[in-house]
Amino acid sequence: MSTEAGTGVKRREFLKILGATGATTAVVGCSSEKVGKLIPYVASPDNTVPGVSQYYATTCRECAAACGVLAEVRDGRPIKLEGNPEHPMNRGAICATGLSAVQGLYNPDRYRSPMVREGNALKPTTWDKALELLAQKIGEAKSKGQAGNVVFVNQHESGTFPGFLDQWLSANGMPNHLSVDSTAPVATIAANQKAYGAAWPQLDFGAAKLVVSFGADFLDGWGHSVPQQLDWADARAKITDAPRLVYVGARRSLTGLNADQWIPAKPGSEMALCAALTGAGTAQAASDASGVAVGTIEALAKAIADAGNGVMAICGVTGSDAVECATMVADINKKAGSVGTTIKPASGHAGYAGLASYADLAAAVKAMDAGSVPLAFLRGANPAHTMPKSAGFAAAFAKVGFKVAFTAVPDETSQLADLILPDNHWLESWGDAAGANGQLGLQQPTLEPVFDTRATSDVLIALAKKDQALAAKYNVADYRSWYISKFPGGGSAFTTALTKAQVSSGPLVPTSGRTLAATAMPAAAGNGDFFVHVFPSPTLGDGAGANKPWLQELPDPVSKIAWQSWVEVHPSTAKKLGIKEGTQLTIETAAGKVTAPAYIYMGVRPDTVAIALGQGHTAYGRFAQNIGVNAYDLVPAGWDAAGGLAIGNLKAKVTVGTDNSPLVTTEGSARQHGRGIGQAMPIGVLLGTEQENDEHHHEIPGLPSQDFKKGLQSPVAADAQGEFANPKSKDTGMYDPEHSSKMESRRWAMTIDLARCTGCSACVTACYSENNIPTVGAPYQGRALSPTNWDERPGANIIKGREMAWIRLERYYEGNDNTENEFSPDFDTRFVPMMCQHCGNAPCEPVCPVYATYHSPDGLNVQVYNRCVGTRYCSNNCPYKVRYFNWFGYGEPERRQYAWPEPMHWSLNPDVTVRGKGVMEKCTFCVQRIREAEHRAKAEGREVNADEFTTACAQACPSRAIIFGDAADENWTVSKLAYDRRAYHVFEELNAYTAVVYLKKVNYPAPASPAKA
Amino acid sequence: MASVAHPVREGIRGPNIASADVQLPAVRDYEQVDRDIIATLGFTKKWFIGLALAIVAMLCGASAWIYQIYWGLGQAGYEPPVMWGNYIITFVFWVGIGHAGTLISAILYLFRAGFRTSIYRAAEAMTVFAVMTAGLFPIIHIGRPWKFFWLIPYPNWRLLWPNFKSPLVWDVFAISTYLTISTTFLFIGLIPDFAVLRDKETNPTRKRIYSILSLGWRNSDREWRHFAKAYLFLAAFSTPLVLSVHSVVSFDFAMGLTPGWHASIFPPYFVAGAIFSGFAMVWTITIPMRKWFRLEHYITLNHLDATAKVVLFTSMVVGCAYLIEFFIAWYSSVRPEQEFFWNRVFGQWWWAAWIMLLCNMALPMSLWSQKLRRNPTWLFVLSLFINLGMWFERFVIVVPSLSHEFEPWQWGGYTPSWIDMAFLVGSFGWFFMWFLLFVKQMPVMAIMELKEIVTPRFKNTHGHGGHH
Amino acid sequence: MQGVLGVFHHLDSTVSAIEELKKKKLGDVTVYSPTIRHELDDAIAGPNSVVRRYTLIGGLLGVSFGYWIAIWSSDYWPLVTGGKAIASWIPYTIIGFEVMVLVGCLATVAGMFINSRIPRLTTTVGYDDRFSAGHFGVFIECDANKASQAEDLLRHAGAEEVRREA
Amino acid sequence: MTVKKKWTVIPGFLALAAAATLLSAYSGASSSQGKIVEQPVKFVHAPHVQKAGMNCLYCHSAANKAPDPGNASVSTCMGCYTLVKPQSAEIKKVAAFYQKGQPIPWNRVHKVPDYVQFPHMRHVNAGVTCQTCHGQIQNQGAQGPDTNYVPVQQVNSLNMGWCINCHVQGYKPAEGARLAGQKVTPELEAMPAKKARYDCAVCHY
Repeated sequence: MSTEAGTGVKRREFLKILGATGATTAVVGCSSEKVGKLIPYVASPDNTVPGVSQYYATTCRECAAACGVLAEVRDGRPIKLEGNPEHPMNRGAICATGLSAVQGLYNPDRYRSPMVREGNALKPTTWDKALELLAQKIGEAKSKGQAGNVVFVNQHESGTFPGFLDQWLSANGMPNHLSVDSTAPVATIAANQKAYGAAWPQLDFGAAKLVVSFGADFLDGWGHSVPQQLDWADARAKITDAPRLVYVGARRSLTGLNADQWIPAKPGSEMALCAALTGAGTAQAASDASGVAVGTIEALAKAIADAGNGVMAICGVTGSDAVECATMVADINKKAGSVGTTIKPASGHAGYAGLASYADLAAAVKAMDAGSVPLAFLRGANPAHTMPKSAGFAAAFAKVGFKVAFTAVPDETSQLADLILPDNHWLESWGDAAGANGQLGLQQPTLEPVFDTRATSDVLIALAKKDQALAAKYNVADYRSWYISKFPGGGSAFTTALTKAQVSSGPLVPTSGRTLAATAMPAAAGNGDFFVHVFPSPTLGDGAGANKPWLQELPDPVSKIAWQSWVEVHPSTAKKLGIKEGTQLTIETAAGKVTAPAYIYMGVRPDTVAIALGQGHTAYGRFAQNIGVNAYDLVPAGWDAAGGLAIGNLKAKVTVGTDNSPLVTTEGSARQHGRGIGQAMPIGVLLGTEQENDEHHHEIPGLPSQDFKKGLQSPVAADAQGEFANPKSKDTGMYDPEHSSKMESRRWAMTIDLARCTGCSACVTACYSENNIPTVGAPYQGRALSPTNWDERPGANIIKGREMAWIRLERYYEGNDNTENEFSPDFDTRFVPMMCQHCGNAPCEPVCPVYATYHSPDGLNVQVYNRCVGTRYCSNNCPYKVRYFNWFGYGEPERRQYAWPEPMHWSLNPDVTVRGKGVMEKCTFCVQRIREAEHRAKAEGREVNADEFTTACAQACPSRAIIFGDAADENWTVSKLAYDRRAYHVFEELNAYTAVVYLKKVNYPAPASPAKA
Repeated sequence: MASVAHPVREGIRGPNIASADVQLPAVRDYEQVDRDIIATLGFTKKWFIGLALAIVAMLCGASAWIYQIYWGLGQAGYEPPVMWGNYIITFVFWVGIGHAGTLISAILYLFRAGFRTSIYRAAEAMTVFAVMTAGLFPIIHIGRPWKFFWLIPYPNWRLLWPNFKSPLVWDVFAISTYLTISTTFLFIGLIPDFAVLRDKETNPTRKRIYSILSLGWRNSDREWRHFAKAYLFLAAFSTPLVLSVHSVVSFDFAMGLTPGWHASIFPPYFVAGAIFSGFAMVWTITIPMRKWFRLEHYITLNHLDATAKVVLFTSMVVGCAYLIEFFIAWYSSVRPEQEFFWNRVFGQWWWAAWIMLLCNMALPMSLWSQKLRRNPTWLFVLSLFINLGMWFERFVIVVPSLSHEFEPWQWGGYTPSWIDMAFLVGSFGWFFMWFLLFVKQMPVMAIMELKEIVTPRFKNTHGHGGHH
Repeated sequence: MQGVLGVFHHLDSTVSAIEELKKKKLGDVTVYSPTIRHELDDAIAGPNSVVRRYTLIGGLLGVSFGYWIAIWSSDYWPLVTGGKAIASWIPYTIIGFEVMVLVGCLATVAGMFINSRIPRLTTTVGYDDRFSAGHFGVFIECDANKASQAEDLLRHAGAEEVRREA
Repeated sequence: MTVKKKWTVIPGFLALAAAATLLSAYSGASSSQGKIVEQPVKFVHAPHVQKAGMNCLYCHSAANKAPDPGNASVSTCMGCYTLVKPQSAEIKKVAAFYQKGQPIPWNRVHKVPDYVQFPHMRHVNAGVTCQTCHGQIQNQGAQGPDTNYVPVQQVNSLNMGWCINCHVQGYKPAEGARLAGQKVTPELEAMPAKKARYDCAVCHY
């Protein structure tokens, strides 16, 4: 049976597993009281229904933003995360990193039990033994009076736990813990504190007229991506008085690509620019420093002046002068009087409270190196990977008397520890996190721990109980009961609060404050004729995401490279160096060197090379192992006045390697060749002040028209053309409008607003999660190069173009055709989410010999996996190339390419068939959600309501670019949007009558073009 | 005072199976035909070695198939968007080969082209085996070969039927019909020859086998009468069939809207190509055969000359089609189409395109020279080039088109894997295994038809001048 | 079945023998020849073969079945593909044609087999191995009293060998 | 002549073979109709339904609101069996599971392939009686677990043609009632057949 299509994994296999492990028995009837404790969001556990999802509200802990999420729990285990629509901050949206949390939860490489070092190896042990050992070590430290030298490094988190932890530590006579986050913009936070009195004021893009970003990537990692992106997209959607964005920086990041103008200032020259803008310096001086034309600088100054208090200047600069720079940027706002309008300290975000800087960590490392640290705790943080080599962490750590890691997954640091007390994943534990406007996000377990792990908070309590001195102080069962005892209003209030996972309150125990200040220690700038720009990866961050296949498989939003490290080089530079894409480049700074293939990118200064952090793990599980390089190796240990690691403004030598390794990219051609896939419209045209530049007239072969729209009225486009299928045929079956099923009355359709889409790619991961799409890039998933030798390059299948993403984000460039010869910052980027267009006249359908794909009466282009024989003709005939073939048994556990190594297959969606090898698959418009909505409506004896449900991509989209619904029913939003003036179809001339309508991107003139000045 | 038939009256009475415009001066009488042909049958060491090699090659393909079924098609070199590759290319290649046989035995028969007589049996056998080979590839190429029978309309408990609008279902019908009919045609022609072998054979077992195969044929006038009629109608049916089959194969491409495929010129273009490659393969087979089997006086230089003219003609048709495709691309002013054709000759796959143009357009022009047309060695070498060129023609049609479609983001490449190569080798092994088995069991020339163009004995030869 | 068999080595003598026998009407004549010669056809002047009727009927059956299966099965479970007619006759013509050829040919072969009474295991009386090689044969089906007359005639016509078959 | 006959039988054989193939293909020979599986506990439906007069939904509580009908939890069983004949052998087994706090590992009898989505509630709510698909389950084990006991078995083929037939021809309430052993009232008889969608994407996605 398992050779049948779609039965790679038995959809109900988890029944067996759970039966065996008894993790939760709810699925087979008996409701275990653990599950009973959960407070459901929609239904209460006493009417738990098998095979029906329940949603538990909790709080995402993947980054400091702490968005509200709903865990979709099916039969006792979470299968997907969704944004909590009732959460004021992320309003139902969620990012790729958040979605991937389930892969952290079900990660096959997690520690499955406590581990203790015996000789060179870590051996499994029991909790009792482990706790006994630790208690003894703590005792020793205390008795030796060295408790004061104990170090506790925690992955930065906000909320009650830090306070709880510090209490515990001080109770043991140990110093406060270090709350580290290697990607947090420490300098900016420090400067914000000084300038606005808030670590992270709310950025009100809605009120902004002009946003000037100095390397502040507010759409890809700087601060709180999701809420910022929501505000940004909503503001831009106003179209007419949308805020304009100027991006200043040496590399055009995702945020930069969304900007209306890119000012490519030399790395480290931002200070000079700010000086010019605030009047503290001359434009000429700034120009000399930054290589930006005087005219542009003056124009920018003017634009800022014109914008009045609509200015929003934000700074993400790193480097030894980062704090000063950020302060100057704040002055721009102060000068413009925009503090309070665009920058709102009052409704700031408390997520960074208690953050420790790199300098603090460095000090701790110093102490370790001195051998004065008897006992060190690490939780989550991975300094062995995220600290520059020159910091010498590993060596110093080795000198610690006894090293304890509470880390849940094996990583470079925990590998060095003596004792591993694996923490629960946040989806398995109680907790909270500080959010915006004094809100506290609550966090509850959504399933029994998958493995034999325990929440660190509970472990600390257990340890305290072993110590007579503390036993009384911690006279509680566990952290949860301790928490409730502190909770305002107690248990009942807690229970009600959990239904929304929101309560307006600060952390229950105050976080011990920490001032981000240090004496700046400039790093060795190094020499060489290139600047090197090191930046956190939008998908993998500093590397924490690297062990999640979804994030590895998700192409970088800018370079579209996955499962790999790459070096970005400007085309003109590439020409000078005489290199092609994929040529191995070695970058050498004062701190060290790395070698990675070149990616030729016109969005980076010719005198700069850029490389992302996140890869280069040596011990982080099968999905991260030996992939790419760790860019931290390039960074010398130096910090700014806030103690933040100075990774900007480095000089490097670049040497061209001889060998050439193919890029693991999903990009075919970065140019549209005038085929009008991602179309744009100048704002002037919309305002009527400007003639239609009839871009699409020359872009689309054939005359553009709005003819396609009648194709949206009815499921089968042939109708639209007024010739219903076969007039002579007596039985048109369910295509007959008279048919009892009334299926024919609907036309499921989608609109995608390119003016909103930022290219963040959250939709892609959402689709993976919802539709059981296999990741194919892991090193073990390659093909055989000979009967004995397998291709084990990371992303081998993607090099072969075999990625499976049902929805992909195409990134096309417009303009700058002569970029190999001259550097110009002015080019336009079009982000186009491309998925099955569900054509009314689908070219893929008639060529299928077995009706495995056909047109359903409600307007879906259906793919029946179990009927498919795999001729792949449909894909050949699909102009949009959105059909994906199962080249291997990605869904078959007995094949080496299996994509969900146990227990990862617990995250499979039971409503969607897992495809076996040899069958075609593609976007289904989340038909399982359509059917589920129909079931619900039927049960309640009604029709499906307008906008009652939506697809996974639309649901996740943090810029609300995707809208799904029934285009044949004017009550649905989609049917209105489809008639927007910007609406168009991709390849309309092919007459496919697609169900996906794109709304043209809106292009704004460069706010600071010298002409205007 | 015995009256004999007058040649002038032949016309009225319909044709002989073969008209006699290409004579076999070196063949004296009926008995000699029997002797010469039967002489080719005995086993030889060379033959055994050849067969062994063929079987080894076939096995390497077979094992590759088992491997691929276990792991999945990913083991082949496919590189989306190039979803079709070596298997479809090789499929079309062999179907093409399979066309010469029926063309020679059926169409040339209706056209009374006498030169067919000596070569048609070998060509027809080649057809059958080529189609047997081609028929495997659609099954090899699909993702779930074990579900192949779903393409065949048969009542089933799912109440499901194939989609008769799909060119692939047309393929199923065309190929299976073609295989059945060409096999039948071959066998019908063989019946009288089996009778000859039966009567000549001394080894009792072989005699028994031949007498079964000859179905008790006894050369009676009534048998000949129905035989002639049946043969005529089979030919009449096979003629449109040959043309239809490769047209249907071409629909696999022409029905798609892929730039480079979506062209109405495909059916004639493919048919011409098929005949072209078929005749080349006929040379590849018959030229060594006439030498090793000492049949030079049956397949004479006149025969080769005649076939060479067919090749020259079809080569020009094919070449013309190539050029027209470029013209249409320019004329259509459809950008994807234009970019694709530019890419075809100057882009990624320029080398494949030029191999194709060289082998299929340029080299055959040498056949304008009669010297070369009558030079077996050159024809043999040329035939190898044409086979290569025709394989690349299909490569050029399948791969570059798919790799350079409407959606620039999904442009890609293609490199066949070792598995693909194993299948290519295996297909030749499979084909030659059957052909070698054939040549030693069955007459490689139609004895009965050769006898038609050999003059029978006459007692009084007045009125029969010029026969000797 | 008894009669007289004449074995000839020359075509013209065979022809004259046949014409003689037809005049004499001694009984049914069967002519054996290694291949088809019009001289013999003329002499025998047999009836036109009925195989063509089999062909016609087979072809008609085939084409109608081809169209029928395609159209019926499409309407049996209507599924729209590419907005095309559920039962669209134009592409179904291909099915019709192929099935016509298939059934037509097989019917033709059947017709030939039935009419020429094959397959059969024995070559029955009156056959001689030489007829598949270089010789012609004439067999007259007649009883003993006419036999001698037939023998003379065959010998006179130039038969190399004449023998009675019983 | 006899010899000739010998040859003519060959086409006959071929015809037979072809017919056999088609027949087997059509009859759904591949279905698991009639499958019987031994269960960890010799459960008997008849007493529960007929003697105790329990409704199917008492144990299969989700049948009318979820795709998956669900199964009685051991605690549900023990709800009664702490009082009702706790000494019987089979009940002891159930009790044992209850002590260990383990679910009873029932073996699946009715199973549609994983690529088939079968929402029970849609069928139950449409008035389709359980017996329509599961056969006369109410009579299973009528004489108790010990005397000629037959475990639950798959009565219908559950193959696609079988499903489709009902979706297209429609479900006849009277027929369903008859199978369920309910009284077939004239109203029922009068009811028209209830047709359903037969679009592929209703069950396959």
